[in-house]
Amino acid sequence: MENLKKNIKDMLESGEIAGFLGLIEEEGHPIPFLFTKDSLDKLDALTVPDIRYPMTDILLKIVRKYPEDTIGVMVRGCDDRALIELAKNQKILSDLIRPIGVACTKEMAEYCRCSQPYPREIHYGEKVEGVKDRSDLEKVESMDLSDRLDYWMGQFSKCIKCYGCRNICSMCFCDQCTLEDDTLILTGQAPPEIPIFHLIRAFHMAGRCIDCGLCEEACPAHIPLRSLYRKVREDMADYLGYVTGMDETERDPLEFLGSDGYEVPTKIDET
Amino acid sequence: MAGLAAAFGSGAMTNSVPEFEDADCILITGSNTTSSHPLIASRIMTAKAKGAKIIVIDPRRTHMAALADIHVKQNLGSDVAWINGLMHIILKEGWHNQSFIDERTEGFEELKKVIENYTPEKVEEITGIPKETLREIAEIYAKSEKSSIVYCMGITQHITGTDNVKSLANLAMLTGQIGRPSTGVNPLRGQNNVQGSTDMAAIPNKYPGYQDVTSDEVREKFEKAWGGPLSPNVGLTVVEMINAIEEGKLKGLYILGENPMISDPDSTHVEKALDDIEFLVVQDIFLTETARKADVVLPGSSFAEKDGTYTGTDRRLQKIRKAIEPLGDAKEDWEILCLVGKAMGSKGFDFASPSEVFDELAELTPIYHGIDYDRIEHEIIHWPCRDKDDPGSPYLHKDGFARGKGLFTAIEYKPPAELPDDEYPHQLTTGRLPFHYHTGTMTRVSPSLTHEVNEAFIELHPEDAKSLGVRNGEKVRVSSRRGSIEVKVMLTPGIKKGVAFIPFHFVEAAANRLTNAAALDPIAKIPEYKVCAIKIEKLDGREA
Amino acid sequence: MAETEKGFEPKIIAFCCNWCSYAGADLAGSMRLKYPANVLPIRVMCSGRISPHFILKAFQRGADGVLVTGCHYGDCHYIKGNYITKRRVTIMKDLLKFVGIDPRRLRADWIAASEGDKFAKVATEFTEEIRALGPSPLRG
Amino acid sequence: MEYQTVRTTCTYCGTGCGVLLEVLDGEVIGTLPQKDHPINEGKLCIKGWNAHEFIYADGRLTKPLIRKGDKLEEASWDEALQYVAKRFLELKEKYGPDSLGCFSSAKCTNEENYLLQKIFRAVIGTNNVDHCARL
Repeated sequence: MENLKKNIKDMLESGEIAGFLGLIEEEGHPIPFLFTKDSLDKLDALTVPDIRYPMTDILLKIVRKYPEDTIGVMVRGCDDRALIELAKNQKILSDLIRPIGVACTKEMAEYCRCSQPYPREIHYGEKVEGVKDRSDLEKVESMDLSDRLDYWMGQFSKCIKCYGCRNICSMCFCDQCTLEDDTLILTGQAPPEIPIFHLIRAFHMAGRCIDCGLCEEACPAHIPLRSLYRKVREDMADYLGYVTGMDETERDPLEFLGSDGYEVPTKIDET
Repeated sequence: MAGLAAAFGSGAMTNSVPEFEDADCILITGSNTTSSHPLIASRIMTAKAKGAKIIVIDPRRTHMAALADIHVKQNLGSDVAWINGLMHIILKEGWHNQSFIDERTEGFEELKKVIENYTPEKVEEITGIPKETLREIAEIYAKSEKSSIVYCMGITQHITGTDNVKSLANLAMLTGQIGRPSTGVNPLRGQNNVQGSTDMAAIPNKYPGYQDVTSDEVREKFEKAWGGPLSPNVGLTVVEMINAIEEGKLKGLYILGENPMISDPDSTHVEKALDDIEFLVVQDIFLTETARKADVVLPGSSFAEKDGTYTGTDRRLQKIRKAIEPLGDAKEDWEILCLVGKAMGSKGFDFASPSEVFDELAELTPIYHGIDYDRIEHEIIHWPCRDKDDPGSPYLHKDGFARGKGLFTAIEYKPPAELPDDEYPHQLTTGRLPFHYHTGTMTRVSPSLTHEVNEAFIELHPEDAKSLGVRNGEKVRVSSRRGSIEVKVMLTPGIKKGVAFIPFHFVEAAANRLTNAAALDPIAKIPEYKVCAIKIEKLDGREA
Repeated sequence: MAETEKGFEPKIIAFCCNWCSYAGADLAGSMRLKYPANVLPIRVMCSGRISPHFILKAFQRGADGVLVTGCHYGDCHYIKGNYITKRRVTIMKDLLKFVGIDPRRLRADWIAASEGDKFAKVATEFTEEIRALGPSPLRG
Repeated sequence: MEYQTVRTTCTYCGTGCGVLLEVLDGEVIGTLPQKDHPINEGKLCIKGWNAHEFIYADGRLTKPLIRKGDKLEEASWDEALQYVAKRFLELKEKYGPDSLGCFSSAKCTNEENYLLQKIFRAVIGTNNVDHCARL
């Protein structure tokens, strides 16, 4: 931890970065905070807690106002995947971001069922192996179609339309949100029109979702949203060999055809 | 408030919010929980996922009603009858808790006599609740290990509001579903600091901490603390003050952060009073409909611009913290009030911070006595918290009721003040939407919220609409004996036939131009917002 | 799957691209080839313009089946729209299946401007397939 | 470049959810749910998520106003406060303390409610103190 603090302090003092987005502990509560060279004393309160805030979402708000500054940010595996996607989508310039990587503990990795609980470069913590767990998908897949629909309609009908899943999402960076398009989804209803509300969002997550699980943590109705997004994520890998959060130079195959591939997916399940 | 205080000795929510999660049965009535208290609804959904039975008794198929195990629509204002009916069945079947009744309560014999008459058949006739369903509800509520009652304005905003609440208290005591975790009788407070403002004696008959203004001993304590003589007389309520203006008795009024022009029943009447009053001061953050009537408007600050505390619905003390300075020349509200006090020549307003104000009020308020800013930084404290070592009280009435023994009150059903007739054949009830708050002054300037809904509507049962010859989206005139508004129709199969619903957030079609202000609960002085008679007229058939 | 319900007439939305498949549908008409009236063609400029939202909205508003048609591979007037469409439809079908909506209710096919007969055949086949599946479970 | 989050309590209902107000260069730009709050545990409703939106809404009052004829005109704090005090004390003198009253607020803090009732009880001398929470 002391090394981490020193590292950040040096970067701020040398002017390598204009700010460092991390978390401080205030009266026992971890909260996001941007360290600058004017607030170095706050580094005493720097913390790497076991709760997560949407760091790259916050980063984007700062970058939008300071597009030319270099900013450091504390990232876990999920945040780092988000950085790759944000760069792919031209929301940030990787050259202007200095990720400080934190590896998650085994407990956190298991709690999050995270397949890659570490960032590209680790500055803090010990790398642990990812968790391979698709029991949530298997649970749904074990049902027949009619039970699945009952299950999901039951889940969706709890939705209070808080938009929390979108608001907390690092990948929901659009200026205008389809979920608020009143030609598609009626406004003013809670629950919203189902299943369209949730399926539109789920489809958008194909080629976007970095499987951080913040959506599910933010859902007051406890809807297993992440399973939906994990499903499309898995499909993108199976059908199109595309996994988000891996390589900045790749492109979403649902948006871009690619220069050398006019290939048609062959593995199409027709039932 | 008054009802629970009479039964238990305290009017507050008996249990804390997280406890809902562990209940086995939650009976919700007169609360549109997912709209008005979404994060409490979240706990209730968790309880259901863990196996709890959720019962909703509400004339509308609210979102929570749709998620519930049982939903029945009672006739408006028939609450005492169905609660008595439940107790009748419970007693007949022997599902009551005799040892709890013997050890912890009084007044049982009188109650027994009255509920004897509330047979399931009679109750079905009054309330419209099928007797089989009533029995099912009675069994689940009484026999579950931990049953919790949740209610809101749908119970209190009736002429029988106090009776309704006392009846719910009767039900909880009869079955011993109180005084333990995840049980109790739980009024959900609509506004952020209803509990705190009442605790702080924004009521005409108490000093802070529910100490009677009529008690000589209490008054002497406050006279000493505040350094001057105090009035021994109970003051006037909001509605009584409005009437007193009309009668020429009230000459000056100070309104802090409220918009009675919209929130009070019978707005026409309020408007006239505020026009007539000699001197009106309004302290607010917007130039509300009420502030426009003022002689002096003092610009206050939003929750982001000041420090202070709120007391949550479950008696939980929490801080609000200043994030930015007040806008322009506006000031923090506590500071404005100190300046007003000082300008009147008083010495009792020399506070440097809200923390110092809190220290004074905690000193004088036994239920807050052990609380200070430092403690609530680190602890979750529910009052009563009587000294620094007291951890506070997540749930009340553990070993005894605040008043000693719990008091049963035998109550007969009384119909609402205004029933439908030939001229006004429909019934109106009012309430909130999930997207707006109270009179809309804060939410109707919020783009994310106005995107969802930004105009009033009237929910009608499709069959009622058919007989009126009106279609979805068409504008209609809705009138009561007090006033008239125009709103568009929203067909809603989930509402009880003959009943219409209008959300009260919208000033241009204020539901409270229609409601019945004259009909007050005799004790709590709450107007009967939730029932009045209306007529609905087709206009020219235009879409709104 | 469920038996054909008596009197059930499927409602089918067919999104057709301006250059190939809509022309194919047109040709089917002028060739007097019969295809079921259950199929309501909606013209878009390119199958690539068929946003997944359109498909979901069609189902939300009670369509029993959605047919997405475009140019044959290599013939897209915008070069690659139909390839993207195929990818999207593939993912969409799997998503529908995951939430319990029979993926056969969504079908993509490629129809050239000259293939009036193919349009009629696809429309007829699809209608019969949907008829066999019965009404959409999302129909209110 | 200054960004911080301020832990506070949502102002939209009695549930009392924990929120973080996001402040960028002195301006509140967003609301986040407090992840470790015992009530909402990192979740919010639509009002809570947008609790910051009304803060800078058009029509926020920024100056005291005093009625001059039909119009409310801007005034200094000193003028406004002296006028309020003078008029209330005059009315008290002329008609007695019970000719005055206040509506306190279920939207305001405990401290503010305490102070307003103290003004009316201790300085004016009336128990005509109520709030709109029953409504």
